Amino acid sequence: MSRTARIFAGLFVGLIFIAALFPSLLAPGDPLAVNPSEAFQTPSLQHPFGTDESGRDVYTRVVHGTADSLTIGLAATALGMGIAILLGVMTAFGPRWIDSMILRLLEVLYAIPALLMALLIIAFTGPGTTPAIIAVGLSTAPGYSRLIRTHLRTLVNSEMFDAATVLGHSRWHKIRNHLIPNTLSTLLALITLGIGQAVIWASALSFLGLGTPPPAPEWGAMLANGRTYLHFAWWLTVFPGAAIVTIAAGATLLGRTATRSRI
Amino acid sequence: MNTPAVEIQNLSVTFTGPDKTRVEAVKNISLTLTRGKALGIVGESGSGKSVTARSLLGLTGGHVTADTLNILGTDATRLTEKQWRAIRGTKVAMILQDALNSLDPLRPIHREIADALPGSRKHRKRAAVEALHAVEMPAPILRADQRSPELSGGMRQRALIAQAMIKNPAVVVADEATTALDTRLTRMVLDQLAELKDRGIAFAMISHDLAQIAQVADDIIVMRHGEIVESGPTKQLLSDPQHDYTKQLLAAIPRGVARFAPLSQVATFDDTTATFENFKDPVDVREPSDISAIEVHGLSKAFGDHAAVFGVSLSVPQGSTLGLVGESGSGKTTTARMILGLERPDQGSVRIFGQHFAPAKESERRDLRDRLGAIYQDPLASFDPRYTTSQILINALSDGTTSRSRQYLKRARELLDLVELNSSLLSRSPRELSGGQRQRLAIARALAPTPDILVLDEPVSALDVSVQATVLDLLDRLQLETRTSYLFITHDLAVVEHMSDRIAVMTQGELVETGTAQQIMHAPSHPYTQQLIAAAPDWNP
Amino acid sequence: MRMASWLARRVGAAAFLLWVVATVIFIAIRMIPGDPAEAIMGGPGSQASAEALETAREQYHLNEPILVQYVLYLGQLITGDLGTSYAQQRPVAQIMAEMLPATLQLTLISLAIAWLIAFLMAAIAARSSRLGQAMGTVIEVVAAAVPHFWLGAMLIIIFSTWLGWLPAVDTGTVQGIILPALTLAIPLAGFLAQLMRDSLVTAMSSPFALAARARGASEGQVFFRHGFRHAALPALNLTGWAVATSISGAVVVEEVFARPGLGRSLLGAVLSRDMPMVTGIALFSALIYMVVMLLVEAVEAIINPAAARGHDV
Amino acid sequence: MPKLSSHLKILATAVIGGLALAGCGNTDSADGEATGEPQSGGTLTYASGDAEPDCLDPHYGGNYPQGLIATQYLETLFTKDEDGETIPWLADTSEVSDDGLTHTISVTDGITFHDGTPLTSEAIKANIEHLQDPETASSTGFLAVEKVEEIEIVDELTADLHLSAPDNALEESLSMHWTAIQSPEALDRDVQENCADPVGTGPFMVDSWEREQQINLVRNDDYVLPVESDRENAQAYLEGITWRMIPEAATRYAALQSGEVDVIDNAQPDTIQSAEDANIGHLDAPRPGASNRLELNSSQAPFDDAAVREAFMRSVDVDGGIEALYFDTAPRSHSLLSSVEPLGYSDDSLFSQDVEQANELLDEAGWTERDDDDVRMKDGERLEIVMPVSTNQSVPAEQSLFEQFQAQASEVGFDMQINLLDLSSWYAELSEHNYDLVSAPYTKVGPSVLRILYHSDSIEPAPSGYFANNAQVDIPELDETLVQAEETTDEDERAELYEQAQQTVLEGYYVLPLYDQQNHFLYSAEVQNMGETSAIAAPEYYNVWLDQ
Repeated sequence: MSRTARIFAGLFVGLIFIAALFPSLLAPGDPLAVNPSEAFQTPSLQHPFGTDESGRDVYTRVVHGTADSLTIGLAATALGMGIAILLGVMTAFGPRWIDSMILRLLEVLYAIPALLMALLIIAFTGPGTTPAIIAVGLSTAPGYSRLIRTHLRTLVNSEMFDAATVLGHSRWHKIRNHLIPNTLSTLLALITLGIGQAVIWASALSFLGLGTPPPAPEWGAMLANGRTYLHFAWWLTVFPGAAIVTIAAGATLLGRTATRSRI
Repeated sequence: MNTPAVEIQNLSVTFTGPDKTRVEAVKNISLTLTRGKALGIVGESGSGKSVTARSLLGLTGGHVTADTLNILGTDATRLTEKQWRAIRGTKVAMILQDALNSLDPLRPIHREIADALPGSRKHRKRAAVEALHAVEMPAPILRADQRSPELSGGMRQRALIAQAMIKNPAVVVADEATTALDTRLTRMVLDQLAELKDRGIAFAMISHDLAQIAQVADDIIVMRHGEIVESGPTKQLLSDPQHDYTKQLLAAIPRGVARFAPLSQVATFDDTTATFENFKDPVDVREPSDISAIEVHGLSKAFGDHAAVFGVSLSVPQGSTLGLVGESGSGKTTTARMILGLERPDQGSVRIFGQHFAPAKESERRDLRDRLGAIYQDPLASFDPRYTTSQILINALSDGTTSRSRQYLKRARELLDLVELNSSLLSRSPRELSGGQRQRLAIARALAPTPDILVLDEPVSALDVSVQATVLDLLDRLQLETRTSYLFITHDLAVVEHMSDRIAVMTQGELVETGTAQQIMHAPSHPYTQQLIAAAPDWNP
Repeated sequence: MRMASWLARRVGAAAFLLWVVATVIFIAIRMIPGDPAEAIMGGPGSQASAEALETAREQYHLNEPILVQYVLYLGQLITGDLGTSYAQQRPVAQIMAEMLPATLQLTLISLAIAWLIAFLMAAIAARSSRLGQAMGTVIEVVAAAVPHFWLGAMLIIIFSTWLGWLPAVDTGTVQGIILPALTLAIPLAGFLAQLMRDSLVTAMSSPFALAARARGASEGQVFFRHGFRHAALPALNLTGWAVATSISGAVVVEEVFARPGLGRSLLGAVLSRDMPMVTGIALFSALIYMVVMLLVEAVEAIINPAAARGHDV
Repeated sequence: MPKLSSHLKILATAVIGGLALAGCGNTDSADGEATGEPQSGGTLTYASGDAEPDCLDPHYGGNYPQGLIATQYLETLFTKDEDGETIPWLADTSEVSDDGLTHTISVTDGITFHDGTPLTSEAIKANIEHLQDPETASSTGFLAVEKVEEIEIVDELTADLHLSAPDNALEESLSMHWTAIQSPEALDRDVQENCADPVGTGPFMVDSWEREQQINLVRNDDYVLPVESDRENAQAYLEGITWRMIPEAATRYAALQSGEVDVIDNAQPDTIQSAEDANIGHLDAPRPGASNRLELNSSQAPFDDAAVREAFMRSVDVDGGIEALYFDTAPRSHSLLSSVEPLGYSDDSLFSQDVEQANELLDEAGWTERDDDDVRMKDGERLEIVMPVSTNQSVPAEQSLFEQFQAQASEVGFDMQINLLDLSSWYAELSEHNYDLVSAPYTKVGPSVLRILYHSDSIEPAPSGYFANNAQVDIPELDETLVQAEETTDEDERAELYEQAQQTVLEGYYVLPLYDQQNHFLYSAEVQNMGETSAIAAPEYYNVWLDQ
């Protein structure tokens, strides 16, 4: 990873985190303040991203939406990861039959399209942010599980592990000294990669009207809302969409570089 | 015939690194290849021998300058890529070292061999089969349709030769064509290469192994750091080497060198910070012991329906070395893993100093583990990539409880001393160390719990000759000083002869013969052993 | 005969898989709140009378104990009967038969496009400078990060509203499928390209590539004889996943472009608690997934029989 | 005294000149009017934003989308003229007995259904019985003919409808397509068959139904116009209509722009506005019956207190929101009834925004404390109001309007929660009374809709749990008034009573009227003569032709 790339990545992350933690630094306004008389303003100096149908400042909403969208992404990924790690560890260390059983299970989960699973989950949780998180989390878990499983297996069968065994190190020491630390970096990369996808999935659910309800400035919801005025007020669709793409792409790039630099 | 096929004057090849640094891989070397003669280019890693070889095909990938670069009459100093392609394969061909990826694993070998030929696919395939036949490929028609992963190492190497010869070129360059091959295969390939000369081909053989080059080459040039240090007719160069480096290389070859006789007299060329004063002319002070450090009985292991090891019994007397030789797939590594308790045997048992070791629960034998250490072919893979030298050692010294605590630092330094490594390396990551240094570090770690036994699985096969020499000497010294017992596993007869008191020979999972080094090397009784010994290069410095 | 046993094992696994999926769906759907009978009568909005609800329950065995229902349900499935859609009161199989072609057409075409784009991207990026490489990465990653519905909307705006080149909705013509297919293909292409390029670069710098050059092959020949296959393999492995994703994507794309298809039916079915439909589609997409996986294995066996025979490459 | 609605055909024929046939919406684009001679031929493609109907027979269930399409192939006994007057259509004459308990209807002679069955009094009997048969699972039509106890065939063309109580809204009820007349033969088929291919007398007939894709209607070449007109041949100009479902509003409009479809419904306000420049025609046909309004659940805190209800209404800026979101496509309503209902009564004094007053009202009502989020409290209770919104029934603009209310109401200390739900969960929420505030459109021709919406009986849920009186207005006097209004035979008294009723409801702050039930159609320049609509304000294509 070249120095310039590092710098860009750093700036990117920094910006995202400021937007997520202290949005008011970047956009002092109130993302929920409506003002019908100001509705549908085209982008201008005053409203860099224009205003929406209720006269809310789109820029402010996009910035303040970072937290929501990111939280959903993080939470969903965390959930997916949690399950994945659990399954992964069980397959890697558990007896053969558990391994094969879980593999089957994963295959099943794999065979059900992610969105179908999400829809099913939402069908009995009802729409909303938390259901969206759960849905996305669960539907991304199988993918992670496979990766983690293979990763752990390679580690457990590595010469590094053998060497420790020969030196008479206890199972726990091997896990603590080698397995966990060497897995963390992989997980980190996976998570960054995952967040991007999670954000997209969540926004897709919002698009179908099953995610975070308005007026919360969640990007997907904003998009779903703005697409009605596609022909009339393009800025309502373009900017939140761009935000999603940026964060998803950014996260992926970070993840990739992380994986690269680790190997 | 006497006009040189290839003539090179003051060839230099330079590479430009990503950060604009220019590296001169080859510095004004000159050489000539003559029809019907073989030139051997010997050198260790980084000597620039491969780059030199590739400059004959315009495939260096670097910037090439030469006063003369004459290939079969054409001046190759300024050829276009297109013109080079006309030369490659047709006039000059290259035989690559056998690696899984030297042949595209996704294509049948007949296409890998013949896709450069004109004509219909049918015609090309026939040509490929013929070529395979010419290199004595068993069942060439069948093999032609298979892909490299389905072939044995020997078959692949044959295919690679066939590939080079398919357009019967006038010049052939063999780059490490015999490296990583088992003894008998090496012999076979060397014979085939030797034939090339008889077919009037101008032949260049690149290798790090002087012994093998000596089998084929009429003239030899010795390269180091991109320069030719010495060159001359094979006999002369071997019998009366001028340059110290050449001497060192020759001395480093363990073949026929007496047990414990040092292989590395001259330290100046070694890449380690070794000091050899304490190991000038050692004496074997060991008195034979009747305690057996390792006692293996009827060990068997099968993977699926394939029996990897079958009924192996052996014992290693305390303080002595048992050499375990065999070709790849003979089951020696599996045996080692079972002895180390990394693989659970299907049958049989392992005893360490009379105590039951395997098969057993890990918890039951943990205390025995302190008496047992292991060294692998690729030390790097056995280190945690995140650890520095000191962390590796501390982790080992503390039984894995810590990798930081300073209380072990003193001991860590002592270990480095023991393996002749400078303690300035403590803060380094193993990745920054040279091959030799890594192997020493691996040994140091293995010695941390002061074991009485070391199981060494191909500990030197990845190393350059001179480095191998220093490591072997180190091992010898340690044995004399600590009376550690070795189980020394290798495919290299020369090494095993030099290192072992007794030798056990394995093939196809079975142990066919055991005896003193003398017996095995000079009076083998089992036919397989006889073949093996016969195949070894019959050459002494 | 090894072939036969291989097939047998596969079919067995497939059957098992279908069974589990069916069960999972069955449980999931029974956990959904709301009276199925109402769903049958078209949701509470239909103000169906008590008698009507009762008859519905009778008709769909909703009064039986859950286990009986489960057995009946499995029995039906085994006989290939997917039941009757609550919403449309027609055999699910029939509805899906009507919907399938559209979705299949969409997914297959977009898969093809995705492959094409991905390969071109990979090829160009792999042969270009370090900067080009970096650019390539960014393009791929961005492509992979574009949400379907947004991309779809943008494409409509640009090609339909502004330029007026392509229809915004399915017109049954060839032009009608271009935008939907692209919408589905571009993000997928992003993913595939990333994989392809990585293995393409490794392939082009591996010894066998050197060997090929050494026997006089031109860069182009090396690229097509060696690079291509190696680039294809990992992407091929992902095809099963890709198809599954495409089906998910189809839900959105068919919604945006007003295309009939399984995706749209699925969304509707889930929202209207149309259990037989949901089950049918779920099972079906699982089936598709497995069929695709079989095909992939077959193709891999052609490109790379060694791997198929269990050697490692 | 004049008997209510004992029409003679002449009444109707008078208005059958040129296009003005039924009540027609206002077309604010020149393209609506015919330019040049009508041409026969061509198939019109219609794109609907509604969910695809489960059943093409509007008797089954009975929602607006069904009415929209049924208008093309089914006809009703009665309809409305452009002044909102009820006139016979398939019916020829219609008499009401003095006690108002018997309604005698005769059908026009010489009309046949698409399946060749002639139209007779049997059809009246068959259809009303079909509506009342639980198997049919009818809701809207079912309620409309509630009072019909028995149908007695008098002669081939005449039937007597015996009512349980006088119902002066019966003709209006029978002018809705949810009670449209279908071939008795066809009705004998099982429900699903009839759903797929209902058989009527209309100018078009159902040809095929490609589910989730399109419904193909073809011209009925044997069509007979039940009333006289100056049309030389009675057939429709169009060869057929392709009825497509395009739920995505933006896509739908794009399709219209790029000429893939000729007419779209559920047009978004912004597109309506830009349509004018794009040379696209606009038909605004507000739905009859109730206006689009917020109903405040008076059965539970906090809206059981009239003051709090008023406070809420005063706190929100309806006019501003409508202006911003609807681009003057939707005039503000201050009435319970649609602007097309002659008997509608409105009072704009009640609903002007006044934040100050809102705050005062709440203070007086005892909601004085505030919590950390600045939400008002009263003895520990937060001032929370929940609003379930059906995403199927509220267009985005409307949802945005509610969001604005949410923000504005919070200014005076309401904590208003909007729950976006799919239709069935929405119904579920209502039936479980999990709402303080709701917008539930209800379309029925005539002011009698008021009884359905505000009579205390309508608090009693139907078997499915649905009930129409969402405001849960429970005033005995009001009930009385509404019943009387429906039973009186005197036109003026009827108007009188309905005005009373509306006043009571409005002044009780049970309901916040917003605008008419929006029903906007956009059509391309090729479409000529667009504008006629049925009694339920569904566009008719009988006189429409394509200028190719």
